[in-house]
Amino acid sequence: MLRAARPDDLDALMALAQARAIGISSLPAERAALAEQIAQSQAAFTSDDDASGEERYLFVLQDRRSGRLVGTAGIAAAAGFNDRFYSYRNEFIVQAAPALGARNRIHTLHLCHDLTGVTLLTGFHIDAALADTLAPQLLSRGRLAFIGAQAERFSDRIAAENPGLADDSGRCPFWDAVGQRFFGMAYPEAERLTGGFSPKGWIAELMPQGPIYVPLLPEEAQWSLGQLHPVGDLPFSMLLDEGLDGDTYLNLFDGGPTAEGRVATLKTVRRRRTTPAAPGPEILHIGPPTGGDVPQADEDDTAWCLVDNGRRDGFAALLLPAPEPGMPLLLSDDDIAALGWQDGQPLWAALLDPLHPPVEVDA
Amino acid sequence: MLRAARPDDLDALMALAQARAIGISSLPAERAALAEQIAQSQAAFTSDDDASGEERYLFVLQDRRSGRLVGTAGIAAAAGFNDRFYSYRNEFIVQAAPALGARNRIHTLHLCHDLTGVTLLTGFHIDAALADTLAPQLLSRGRLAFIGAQAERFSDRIAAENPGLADDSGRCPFWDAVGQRFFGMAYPEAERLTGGFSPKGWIAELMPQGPIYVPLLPEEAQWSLGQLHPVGDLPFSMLLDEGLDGDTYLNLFDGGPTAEGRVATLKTVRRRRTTPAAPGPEILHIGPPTGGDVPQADEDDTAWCLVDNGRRDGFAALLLPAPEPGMPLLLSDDDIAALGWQDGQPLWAALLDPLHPPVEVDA
Amino acid sequence: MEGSPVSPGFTLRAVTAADLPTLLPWLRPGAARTLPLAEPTTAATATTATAGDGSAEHWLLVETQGAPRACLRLRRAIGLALPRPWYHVGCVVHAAPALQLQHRQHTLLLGHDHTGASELADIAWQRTGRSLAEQAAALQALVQGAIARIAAQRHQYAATLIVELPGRRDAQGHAPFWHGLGRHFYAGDPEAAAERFGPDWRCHVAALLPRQPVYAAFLSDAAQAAIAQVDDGSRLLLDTLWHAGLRYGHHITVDDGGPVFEAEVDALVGGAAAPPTMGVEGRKSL
Amino acid sequence: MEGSPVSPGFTLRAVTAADLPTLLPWLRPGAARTLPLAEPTTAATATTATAGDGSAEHWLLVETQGAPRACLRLRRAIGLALPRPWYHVGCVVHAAPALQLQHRQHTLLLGHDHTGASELADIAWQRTGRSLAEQAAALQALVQGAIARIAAQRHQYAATLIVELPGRRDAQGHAPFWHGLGRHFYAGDPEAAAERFGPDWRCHVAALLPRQPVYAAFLSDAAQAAIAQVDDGSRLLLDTLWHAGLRYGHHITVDDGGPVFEAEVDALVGGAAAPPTMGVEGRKSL
Repeated sequence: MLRAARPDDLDALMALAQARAIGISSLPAERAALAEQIAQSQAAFTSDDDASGEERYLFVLQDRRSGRLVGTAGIAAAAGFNDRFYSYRNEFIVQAAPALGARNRIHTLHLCHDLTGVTLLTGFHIDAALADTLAPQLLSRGRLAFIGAQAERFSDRIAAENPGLADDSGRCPFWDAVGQRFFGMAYPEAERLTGGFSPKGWIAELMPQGPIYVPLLPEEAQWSLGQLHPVGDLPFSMLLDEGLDGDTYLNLFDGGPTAEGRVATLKTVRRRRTTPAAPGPEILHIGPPTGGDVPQADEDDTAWCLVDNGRRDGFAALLLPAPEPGMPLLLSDDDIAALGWQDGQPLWAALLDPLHPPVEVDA
Repeated sequence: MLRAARPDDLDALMALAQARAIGISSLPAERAALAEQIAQSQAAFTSDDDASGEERYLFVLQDRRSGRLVGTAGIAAAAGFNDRFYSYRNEFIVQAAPALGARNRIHTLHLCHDLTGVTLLTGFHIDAALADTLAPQLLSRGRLAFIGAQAERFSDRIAAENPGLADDSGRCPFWDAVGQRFFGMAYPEAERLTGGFSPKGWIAELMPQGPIYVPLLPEEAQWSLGQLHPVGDLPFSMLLDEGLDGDTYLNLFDGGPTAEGRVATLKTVRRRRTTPAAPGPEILHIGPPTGGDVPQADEDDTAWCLVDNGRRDGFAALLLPAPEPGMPLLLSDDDIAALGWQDGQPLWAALLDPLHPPVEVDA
Repeated sequence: MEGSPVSPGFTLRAVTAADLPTLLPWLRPGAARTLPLAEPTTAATATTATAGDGSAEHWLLVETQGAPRACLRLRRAIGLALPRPWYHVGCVVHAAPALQLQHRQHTLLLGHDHTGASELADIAWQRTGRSLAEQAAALQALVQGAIARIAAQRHQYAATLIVELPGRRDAQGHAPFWHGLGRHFYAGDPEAAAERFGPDWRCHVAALLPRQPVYAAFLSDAAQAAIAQVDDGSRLLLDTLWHAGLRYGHHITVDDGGPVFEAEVDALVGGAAAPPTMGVEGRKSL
Repeated sequence: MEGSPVSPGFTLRAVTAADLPTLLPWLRPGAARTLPLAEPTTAATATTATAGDGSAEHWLLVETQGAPRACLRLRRAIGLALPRPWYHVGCVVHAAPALQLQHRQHTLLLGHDHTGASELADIAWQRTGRSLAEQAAALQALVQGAIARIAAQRHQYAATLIVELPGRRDAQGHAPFWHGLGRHFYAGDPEAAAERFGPDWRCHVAALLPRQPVYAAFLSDAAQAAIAQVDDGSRLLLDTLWHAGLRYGHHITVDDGGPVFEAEVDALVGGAAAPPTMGVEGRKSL
């Protein structure tokens, strides 16, 4: 199940933060900072205050059978809250010299803060053993269902930064070609200085204000533009599948792709609708021990849907077998407990695509 | 019905071009030029050649009862075919001077050719008496259904230029503040020189290449940015309803809004799907004399759908009452003739929103 | 530092606290009003290789018959601690041969082109009760005295010397250039900001100004007409600087659009007048 | 037009067809190689108020003992028919006080800043068999002769005189500046284009070059090092121009990055040496 992080998740989250197995972690490695982040998230999930944009929500993915935390992901309500949020935007300029019979399509990078105020998906981390299950879908799309459910607390646009190419020694072709020349420091040093992603306003003051002409960059740096670090493959591919655009914006530091799109056009948000539900006769869920209640991808032909309770305080989402057309969603006792559901309360469901789709479902 | 323009429509189209009643006309006023445009369109609809992007499709809206032409609209397969297609893009830059305690959100206009190659909706003209009927829906959305049906012949993005503020004497606040200073000529003169919209590459050579700082423009010009000329209200509002974004791009000449979006996310394209059909027992269509077979907006509660035959050569689209769930679409003899339908052939339908919607249909 | 004779009858010396009551009324609003610190005020982490042996700024005056007549600040290298902005006035030609159209446009590009240059700043003089000839003599003595001071300590100064001239202002002290450009990016009162922050206010406000080239054509007519124009009250100063060999080099100040005059220091002081060996982009080496 | 004596022993006169066999081998690749047309070749619709009475271009040489030694083209107003591009070399300082970081960056901004200026172009001289002293004497006679010619017809020339100096090139004739910048925007061979289109090729290629400021930091080290550097073979020319009073004014050519030297014509010819009355943005009035 996907739910809000709680203070008693601290130890398990510490373990996840240190593992950094698969995905992008934005969790602090220090215990106190992590506890603070959980507290901040808890306030965002439960406070009666109007949304200010400063809220940061932290989700955990919990194996219902074992109770173990197997993943985490977050949302920042508004990117660059209280300051600008910088990106590079890809632009292409065509210039022609008729007298020379020459024509040129010039790729430029444009320092912008288009994404300021946009809701930002932060971190995405899942137990490596679950990478091939549907668990990542629950973690990624469940978070989007939450945004759809609480639309008034979020921007109508979302974005997600994704790590660019950098090796463990801190060599990053994009940084070496751009940031290095204007910061005068190596990538790891700059990363330390800025806490990783999301450069602050004063950092951008050091960067070139006009467009960067890509043809002037070393070839390796040109090639790395918009290239994804392998650790980001899994979350990035799901966001592209949701309909986010991954070709327009780049991270200022490492040149990684920043996916962006409108909430209303996300696949999960479009498919998500209220669904009748009823207590079912038995526990329906099957799955291998590693996945707990999360089914393996190639297990069978079951159509799955993402079910959520639409709440902010007490939000929970599960993957359940999709009901037959016209039939209600059947809930086991465990499902009912996980969702905090009572008969007569609404639930929402969004159909997942089969992992090996025979046909396009959303034609 | 909506169908491709034919050579024998020339007289009626001449009359429409001269009337210029409601909407945006891109029809030439000269008979020979119009005949040429019809011929070009006919080739686009019928040629076996692969699409080159040069195709221009011209549609007419015909009152099936009277046979009269009551509207027209067009599509250019790729904006700026063989050259760049220029627009201004709205950008906002935030700059801060902490020492002065000042912070500034600066609106700039950015000369770009982002929309080069995008499919362009051109012209939109309808008999003024039909403005309040569903006829404009058929004209506007039927054209989008055609793009959806023939997706491989179009870009995955579409755009539509819309007229900005200019009065009959040729005073245009945006032109006077920008174009005038770089062209050294009045708006009507420039319009004549360039044939109206879609400035060509060499024209943009005269325009400022860097951003235009909007705060430096006269207030009247600032206020006119992205403002729509009243003649464009009807087509523009339908495009926004389809999901196009009207806030990002501006026309280079008059500062009117250029709507833009992805074909796949258009309401009509998303809703359009194959539908079973069957010959009906009688002619179902009612409507006032002015509207011909096109129903009045406030006539009754009938749910209407846009039906098209999916063809390129022989394309036709109608508005028909939506069938009950699970029921086939019932076609009158006249419908069958208009659509060129034979039993067993596919048809496509896209539900229209009620004009005074009680609830959001596409939740 | 004791005084040294310059033009006949004039002596150049450092300003002291005792001179302030006389000098302060001469200064323009926003001019620096305090005695320079004994130690360099600049420094910071900038690559100011030549700074360090002596004062970064001298406030000098010329006096005759014991009475101060004119003063200026002599700075060794500007813009190192706090980058100072200017607009470079450029020119672009837009041509559409097919239309037989060609338009020449002025552009203003914000930059720090004179970073590291030496400067004569806040030049002020006694006007009341002095004939134009007397004022001119005092100004000439002041400027020549400052140039002689530079010549005497040539190695402490940069290759280029600049002077910012006051731009056009109306009777109320408002600058049409600011009204046409800066005002749209900083809503505050520039005179009040200048009073409060001193000359540095322009360094602060630069963070709000356009960073891409601005076409002068978008400015009001009055603002365009004020580009690189000297205020009427500074005509005498322009004359003095021009005759001393300083010239407008297509830079203007960001507040009132006044011209920045510049000169090669070596040409002014008649010193090591040898052509550059190979490199000529002087700013590189600073 | 008959010859006129310049430096002792040298005569300045117009080039004739008979001189071509001697002169052509001196010219750099891409230099103009034909006699100027009798009528102005410029004109067009440009606002060239002063053009019209006389030739837009003179091809002049100096000879001694009946033998040509050096030649140049004297142009009255450049860039009017076809805008000519240069880069202005500017400077911006990026500062992050919170980080105590400050970096000075050079920028190159494409523009037509010298449009309308007068020009000495394609300066070439006999090198083979001549001592450096002889070459220097010929060049000096040539440049001084051209300046005297301008002085004699002062009203026909602009306020500014420029000379483009050849930038650094390697033994194969390739310019590192072009290799680091222009090459990325025009894939063709610049030497071939120069041969084919003559000096105008730079006007054509400008349409392909970056229109926003380019940070020099993005150029290769060799290209950065070549900014405003004169080719070894033109050291003598730099020296001659410098002693004649022309200076680098932070503009470079777009092909090899050679410096553009400039001077106020009035200062060169010792003519109407009066300061501007009020306006100093000279390019406005052209």
